[in-house]
Amino acid sequence: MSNAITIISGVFIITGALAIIIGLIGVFRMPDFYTKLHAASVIDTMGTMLIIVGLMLYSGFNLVSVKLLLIMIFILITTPTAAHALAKSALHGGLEPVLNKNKS
Amino acid sequence: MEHHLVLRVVARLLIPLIMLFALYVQFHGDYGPGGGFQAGVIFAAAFILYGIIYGVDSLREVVHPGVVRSLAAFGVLLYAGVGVTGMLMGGEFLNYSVLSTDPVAGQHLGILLIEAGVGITVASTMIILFYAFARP
Amino acid sequence: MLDRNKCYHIASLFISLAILWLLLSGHYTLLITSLGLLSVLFVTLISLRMNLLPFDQPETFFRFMKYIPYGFWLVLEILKSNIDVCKRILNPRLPISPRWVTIKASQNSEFAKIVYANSITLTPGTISIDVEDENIDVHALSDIGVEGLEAGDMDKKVSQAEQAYV
Amino acid sequence: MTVTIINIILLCLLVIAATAVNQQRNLFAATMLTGIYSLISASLFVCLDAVDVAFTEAAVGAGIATILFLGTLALTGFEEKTEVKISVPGLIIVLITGGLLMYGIQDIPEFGNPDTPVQTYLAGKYIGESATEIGVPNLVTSVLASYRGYDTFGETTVIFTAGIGILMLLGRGRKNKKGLLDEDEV
Amino acid sequence: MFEVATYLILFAMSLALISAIIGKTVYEKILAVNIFGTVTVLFIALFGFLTERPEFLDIALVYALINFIATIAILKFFEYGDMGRSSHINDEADI
Repeated sequence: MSNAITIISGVFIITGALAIIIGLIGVFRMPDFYTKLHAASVIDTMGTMLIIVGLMLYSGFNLVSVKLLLIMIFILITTPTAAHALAKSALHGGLEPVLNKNKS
Repeated sequence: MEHHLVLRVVARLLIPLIMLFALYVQFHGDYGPGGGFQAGVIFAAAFILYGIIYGVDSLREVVHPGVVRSLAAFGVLLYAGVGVTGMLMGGEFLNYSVLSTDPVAGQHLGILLIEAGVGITVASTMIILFYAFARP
Repeated sequence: MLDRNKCYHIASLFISLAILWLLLSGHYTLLITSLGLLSVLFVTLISLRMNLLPFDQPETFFRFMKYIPYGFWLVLEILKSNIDVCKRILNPRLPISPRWVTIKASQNSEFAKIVYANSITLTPGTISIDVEDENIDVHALSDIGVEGLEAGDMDKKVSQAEQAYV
Repeated sequence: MTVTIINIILLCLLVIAATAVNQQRNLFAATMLTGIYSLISASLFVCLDAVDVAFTEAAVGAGIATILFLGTLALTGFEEKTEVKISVPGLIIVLITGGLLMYGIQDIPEFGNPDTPVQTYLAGKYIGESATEIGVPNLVTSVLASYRGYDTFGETTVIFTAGIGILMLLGRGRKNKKGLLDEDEV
Repeated sequence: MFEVATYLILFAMSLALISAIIGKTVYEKILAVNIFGTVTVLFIALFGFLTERPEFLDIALVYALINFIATIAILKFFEYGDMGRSSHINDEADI
């Protein structure tokens, strides 16, 4: 039983770490700043959520996993706010977005 | 930052949390990582966030610069005062064992008080620095 | 001097902070708990002095609680769009078509509007850039994200959560 | 073993970040890279088990230091003005000092060696007696606040003095746009 | 399993550092710092479990809260040129 939970949490954590790397590949590949922000939000949501949930599964139900939950909530509150402020400030700073460059 | 509605609302949520977390760090320095210095810095960070988002003038209305300066001095005074109290009660300077009948309880009390002194001084100094650097 | 609404706000903040302290602390001795009570009181007083409580909002006890069911729905939504964005990133042709749209936010309170705007940002593929009275400017990575927003599911869910009565 | 490899990777990242900070001409970008530097060094302190130091680095490096750098930039300017020239005597001095330091490293005991003077002289006493004498679980706190109370008192005074110094340099007598003196003329 | 994840995260940290160095505009650099902050929080949390000392989580919590402040300070500074501007001085319409 506990072995199964360890395996599941391992899958979660490693998928999360892979999601972070995919997000960073996206940051390198995307053509302009605003599209880079989309790639970065993969890191902030999927990476964070998967890794923290994996760690919570591993540690079980105690104060440690409450702290992990708090970390996740704080990250999920602050990072979109920072991304929003960043995008808004870039727009006001005169950074034009590239629109509809290559149609899918 | 005044027209950043999102920032203002999120700051409103976060500032009490940061302050409470700073106080948690302050009082749990005995058990885990942390202590007066770290707590003071985090506490000041909450005030600085307020100053950044609502403006330094609003921060001045919350804490008057004179009060901050007095508090910075008060922290050092508290630290030294604990030491001198130890001297008056028959020990050496900064020997907390004499503060209470039980040496271990005395040590605990002394550490709590001087950590509070460090925290107050550090937090006030950081806010003073912010006042000095951020032009109105 | 203190009307009912203000009392609700203050009590709500106080209780939330107290719960947070108990969750963080893990040491429930008399000394630490009483210091915690003092800390919570102190933080509440400073928050009042900083005017952080939204007294103009006719909100109730624990306005966060109402958004918890919405949170679970949002997590599913985030996972779905994450998979979409990951596929686009890993596709060698990089099939993106960045777009710029303005959508309506039908929420009443500031807080609900912020929840909506942040949910948009949190969902990969869409970023809210400007929040003005009722409009939210959104930068979207692809047409799918735009269609999802214009269908208005998320908007409806946030409004429902806002109107929910706890 | 894993921890050692992680330490080495983090140290390499630290060197890269430091070099990048050095190369930046735009001071804004340098400030941001300094933020990254502090994040890496906090991770490194965590790996070295220096949790309290990591905590300080986390609190100071991530938030306050960046803000103070920005405040300084507001008073000075965004671009580095002086041209960087390689001065030969300076280079020679740096090389000699570096060589001497590398020579000195030979005498430093191995990492984690328990027989060094530092470990045998007072540390044993602190570790052995802290629990009964002070009764505080976190050893760092008992050393910092009780055994080495004088040092911490000195540090607190230093911070206070630094605050006073900044106040004397920057805080007083600045006039705002309306020509009125600031409120903090108290 | 924690080892593998930690190595992957270290790789991600190096990628984020590279993107901070080569980023063309200031905004791209700020974005890279933000990513680096998130990744560091996750690294510290993971490392605590790797060495079986989860009390490291307090540090991760501090980062999760404090990293935000630096970003906001940089943005405010970049937009206005100083950090202390308040609503009494500029008459921006308050929403």
